[in-house]
Amino acid sequence: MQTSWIPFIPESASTVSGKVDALYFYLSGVTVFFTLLISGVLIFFVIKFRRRSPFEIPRPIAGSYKLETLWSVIPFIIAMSMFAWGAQLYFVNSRPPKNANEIYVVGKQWMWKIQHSTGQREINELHVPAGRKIKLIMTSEDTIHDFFIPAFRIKADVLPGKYTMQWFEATKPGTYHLFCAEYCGMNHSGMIGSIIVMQPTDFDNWLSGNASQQSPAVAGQQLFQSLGCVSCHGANGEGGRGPALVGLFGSKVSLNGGQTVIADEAYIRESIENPAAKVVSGFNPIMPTFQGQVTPEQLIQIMSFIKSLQVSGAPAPVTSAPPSKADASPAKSTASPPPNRQ
Amino acid sequence: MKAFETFETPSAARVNYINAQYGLKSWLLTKDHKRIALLYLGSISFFFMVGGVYAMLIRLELLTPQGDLLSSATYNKVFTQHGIIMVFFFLIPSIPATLGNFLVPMMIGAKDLAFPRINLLSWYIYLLGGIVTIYALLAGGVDTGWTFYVPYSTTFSNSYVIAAGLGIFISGFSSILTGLNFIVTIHTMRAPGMTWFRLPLFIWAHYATSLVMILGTPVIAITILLLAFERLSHVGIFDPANGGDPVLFQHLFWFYSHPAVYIMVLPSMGVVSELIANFSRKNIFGYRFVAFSSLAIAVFGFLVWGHHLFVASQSVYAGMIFSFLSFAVAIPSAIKVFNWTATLYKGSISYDTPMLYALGFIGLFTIGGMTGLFLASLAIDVHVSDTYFIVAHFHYIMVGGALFGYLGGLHYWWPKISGRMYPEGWGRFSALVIFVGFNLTFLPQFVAGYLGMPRRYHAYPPEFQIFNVLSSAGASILGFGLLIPAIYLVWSMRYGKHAEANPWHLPGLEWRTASPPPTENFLTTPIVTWEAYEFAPPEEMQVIGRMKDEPVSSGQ
Amino acid sequence: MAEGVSIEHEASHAALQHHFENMEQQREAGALGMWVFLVTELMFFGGMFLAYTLYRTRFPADFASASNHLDLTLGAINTIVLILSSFTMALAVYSSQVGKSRNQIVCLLLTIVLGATFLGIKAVEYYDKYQDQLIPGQLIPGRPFHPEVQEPGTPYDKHKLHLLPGATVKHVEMFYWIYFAMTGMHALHMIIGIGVLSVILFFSWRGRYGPEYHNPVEISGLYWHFVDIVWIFLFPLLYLLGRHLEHM
Amino acid sequence: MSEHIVSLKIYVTIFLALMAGTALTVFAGLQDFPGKLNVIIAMTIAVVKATLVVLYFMHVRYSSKLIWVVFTSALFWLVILFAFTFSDYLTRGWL
Ligand code: HEA
Ligand code: HEA
Ligand code: HEC
Ligand code: CUA
Ligand SMILES: [Cu+2]
Repeated sequence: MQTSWIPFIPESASTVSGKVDALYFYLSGVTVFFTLLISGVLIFFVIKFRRRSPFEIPRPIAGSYKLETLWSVIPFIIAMSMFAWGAQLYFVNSRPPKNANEIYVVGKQWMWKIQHSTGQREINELHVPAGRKIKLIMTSEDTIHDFFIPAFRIKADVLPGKYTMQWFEATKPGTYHLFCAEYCGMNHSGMIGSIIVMQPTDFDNWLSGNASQQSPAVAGQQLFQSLGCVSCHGANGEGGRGPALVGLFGSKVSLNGGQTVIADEAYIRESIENPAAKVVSGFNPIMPTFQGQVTPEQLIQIMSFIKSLQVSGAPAPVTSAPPSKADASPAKSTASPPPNRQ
Repeated sequence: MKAFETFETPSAARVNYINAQYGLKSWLLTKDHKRIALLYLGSISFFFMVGGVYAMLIRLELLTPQGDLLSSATYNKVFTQHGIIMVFFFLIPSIPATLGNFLVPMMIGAKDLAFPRINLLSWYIYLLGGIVTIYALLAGGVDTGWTFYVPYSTTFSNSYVIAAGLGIFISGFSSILTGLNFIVTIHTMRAPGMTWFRLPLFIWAHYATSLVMILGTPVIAITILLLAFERLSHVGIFDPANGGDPVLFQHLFWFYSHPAVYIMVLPSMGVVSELIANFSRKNIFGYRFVAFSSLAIAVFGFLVWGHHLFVASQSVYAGMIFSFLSFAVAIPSAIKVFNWTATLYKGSISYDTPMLYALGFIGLFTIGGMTGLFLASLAIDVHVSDTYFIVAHFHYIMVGGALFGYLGGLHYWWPKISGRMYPEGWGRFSALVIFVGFNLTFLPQFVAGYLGMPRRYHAYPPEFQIFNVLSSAGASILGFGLLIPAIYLVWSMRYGKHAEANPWHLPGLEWRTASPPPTENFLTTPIVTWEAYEFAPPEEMQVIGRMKDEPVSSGQ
Repeated sequence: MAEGVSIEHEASHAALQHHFENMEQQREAGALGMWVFLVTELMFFGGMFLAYTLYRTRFPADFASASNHLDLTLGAINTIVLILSSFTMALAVYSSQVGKSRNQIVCLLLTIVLGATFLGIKAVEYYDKYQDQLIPGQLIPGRPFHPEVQEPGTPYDKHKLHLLPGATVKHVEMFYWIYFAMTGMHALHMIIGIGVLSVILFFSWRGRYGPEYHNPVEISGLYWHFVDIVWIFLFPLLYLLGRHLEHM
Repeated sequence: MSEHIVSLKIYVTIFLALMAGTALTVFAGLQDFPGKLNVIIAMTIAVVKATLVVLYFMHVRYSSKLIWVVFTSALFWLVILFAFTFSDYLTRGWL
């Protein structure tokens, strides 16, 4: 991974990396300034007022309110500027854009299992097109991990039992480090990989060259059958003893007891693992818990199936490929996922 | 030099707290706060060496990108045990239990701490905690990181998590008892005339530290118990499989562990306030601001723990609140740094070893502290969290800050503790070696950190090797530098020049009794009539002013 | 801080320790010391109350069902026992202040007996949970957490878990985990308290405490009252959590 | 501190108040009040009982100002622990 032209700064390969570096330079500047100022004054005083004779006693100086206010107000203002800039950048970065491509990431002790919504599966490698907003939906099968891409200046913990989100838009094609940045045991330092950013056209060839077995939405539909969800939600989620799931994702759901929640990934996961926690109004909690019977990956597949249930009835697999691309038909046998690069 | 009227008659100097009694029992069952301080000094130095050996192992391992010296499992145990021993068994007790125990009663004119028996009990509890932790290390070690994050520590680690946790749990009570003893002593046992604003700033700093010890330590005690309970019962409140939340553990852990870092640095700030004022023979600039800034750090220190959870799926809004408060908590530290610097203005500054450590502290604490501001700024922390940038930040402020304060204080009060002078030449030389070694060890880690080198990695991509080689080179210089005081301080106990009662000619109450002091510190309860750091009574001040070389009526 | 400089100690009482100037200073130090210790106890229990509050808001139905399975009468009796023991403890301190040493000894004895009664009732409750297989996880090897669930419509059975709508056994287990953590830690503090009071009883019996010197009685009283206060909060939070939902 | 010897009468009245409080909280616990009222009532009674024990049994009412400060600051630190932890949990969904 080559460093950029500024020494000691990592490759800048995402839309936010430049902004984070700018803030880093500002803070470095202030730190160097204060360090030089203080050590400079220190050295000057230590030399100028060195003890000349063992018997001298300098006149005491109690202090001055003016100076005290000066060197608390000014650092406070500087501190607030640092806070505001950092918080603003963070707030913008933490809101995933609406139309981003969704890629699912499952962290498992010492490897990253990645699945594109068009079905491609990768281990410890993530191919993404440059210039496209990518949203990572991440969960873990065991301990806490952390999906860290230094070149994009982003990281987020990956926790068992919940989904965490982060997004990026890569700007420069190339291969960048992927590190696990939350200690997860024996091979924490081996849970690494690479992010391969490609020109959109090359990405499309890669996509078709690696057509998946089946998209998660299709796999999800099969699970919807095998787990018995159909008996209460209908074959295509049109509803029955349980509420209709068509068009559920992203909609407002009113619950018994009056609150309304947005049906996001967390809500759907909770509805499957702990259905009684939030009961849809007008229903009583007869839905059993599927906690422990569904692996995080199967959960992702059910999730994509429910997301694919648009109001237009029949489930249309969501193509995350650029709109120009025809449906990814599973033409060629898939190349075995690239060996886990140590 | 005008001698400060002392409260001891020369003949009394022969019998002091060291030779008052002999035999092992007189040490192991002592109730004298000074002897207990020495017991702590011995045990703390032992643990510092053990922690240091682990540090050397880490640096040796990281010399090469591949993990070839230690297996990854062993390396995980080494950095965990380095962290646990250095934090809980060296730095948290270091100044309060040694210099604090020795000096708090003396500086306020008391005969001993409020509860001498509880003071001895706190040493035995510390020792028991240490023994349990050493057992955990020898039996197989613990590999959860010093942070013990769940679910790794409860379900996935098969190392001695409960034993190590028990060791820390027990040592926590030693910290609580020390804090309790200091608070009660400072409130109820000040000599007549020793009002709050005549107290040396060393006492203010220890008062603030004790507040943090009392209010914070119980929370980590219960957190460790809950973790052990969950690890034993395989079910509990942190395991997501049954509805628990691992982030709750992080909230409970950091509720204590951030204030704990102020337990580590506040006593050193107290030492530096003493050193800067006394070695420039001037009262501290803005005494009340520096005193109250210690309290402000202790109180605000409890409002910022969430800055350790910025990337741990904490809500965005809670992150903003914690980020704002983390910047606010920096202001009292800024006030201290500027007041120390202002104290030097028009002072009469001497370059004795303690002063070198104090000046080193100010410089390195500024760097360490301001890199904390990088981490408090959300957007940057997202990039550098869990990288070597964090390792560099906390070593700069714990080793460059707290350890330098400890070494400075150790040298400054060594004549009072041992009755002997340390060799000044070696003192200054080792201080410089340590300063150079320290910077070479941890400055490159900032760079490796921003470049993205993750922490707790036993193997790393080759492009980070240059920084690790520099850091390991620095560590060997630092390690060598630290050996020198270890040697000459022990040497000085027998062969050092005998120290007078007031070798630095200072107004502090502890310098107005013999070196080493008698068991009851002062033969008669002193009556304090002078302000803090008052080098000459006000009425003489107009005459003296800044004298070039006219000797003052030297009473010595 | 006593004003005035008394170089020698005032007519020093036998119990005045050498490093204190006078009895007033020693008593003040003792009381402040205990209050600072009680601050640490408050923060210690605070951690558990935080976990309780968080998971009660997350799993209301499960916590209510689990709480309703607790024996309310035993809980109420225990609360009364503990308040009674606080009363006798206060009387013990009063007696030592006014010099009635016989009353002091009787009240201390009563306090210890009441404390033991509390622990006895607690043991009965714990055994009851053991029988209903409500000990969380694999704390007791071979007897994991596995309560029988009351089927709707079957006759009410005291030993079966009656699940309110929406409650799952998994989260009932979490309630019991917190229940055993909090009441267990509270019981441990009771045992320590009884130990301390027995020592105080021994010295009272030796006639050591009287109107001029009764700090230890007062200080152990503070500790005992604190342990009672913890139970004053534990009782409603653990036992009265969902009783009103019972007959919904 | 203990200079002020609390009269027996006060001890007995406080004891009776505590017993009444216990009865009241058990009774209130069985009633089905709307919404969160049950919790609020139970906690208020508990706080009142605890305050009585602290003021009279633990003599804080007659103690030095320092004891008051120690006692109230402990409560304040508990509030810090709860408030900031819940500032995370309550705002997790907002984005
Ligand atoms: C002695 C120990 C100590 C001290 C005093 C501090 C002090 C500070 N720390 Fe640090 N910190 C640690 C030890 C310490 N820290 C440790 C051990 C960790 C990692 C734990 C782990 O994960 O293993 C850590 C981690 C840590 C993090 C989490 C990083 C992460 O894991 O993602 C953060 C985030 O905000 C932080 C911030 C701060 C701040 C703002 C201060 C402030 O208090 C500093 C204030 C000081 C100054 C600012 C300098 C003086 C001021 C001036 C010279 C004037 C100019 C100033 C301004 C313009 C404001 N620290
Ligand atoms: C609290 C104080 C403290 C101190 C003093 C130190 C001291 C040192 N630390 Fe460490 N360190 C931590 C606290 C501390 N550390 C913590 C909390 C962690 C995080 C752990 C985790 O991630 O879980 C950490 C982690 C850590 C890492 C990162 C490991 C990783 O993430 O993989 C590294 C790497 O270089 C390191 C290096 C060093 C070095 C070279 C020193 C040197 O300063 C050591 C020098 C000391 C000696 C060499 C001792 C020799 C001295 C003598 C023999 C004389 C003494 C005897 C007498 C005085 C009588 N430390
Ligand atoms: C026994 C009948 C039953 C079965 C089997 C069942 N459900 Fe449900 N489901 C319900 C009921 C009733 C509700 C509404 C009450 C609630 O939210 O708990 C519901 C709610 C939901 C919701 C929330 C819907 C909304 O509008 O908020 C989702 C999502 C869901 N179920 C998915 C599933 C999945 C996936 C499966 C199979 C793995 C499944 N269900 C199996 C009965 C069932
Ligand atoms: Cu996964 Cu570290
Ligand atoms: Cu912190």
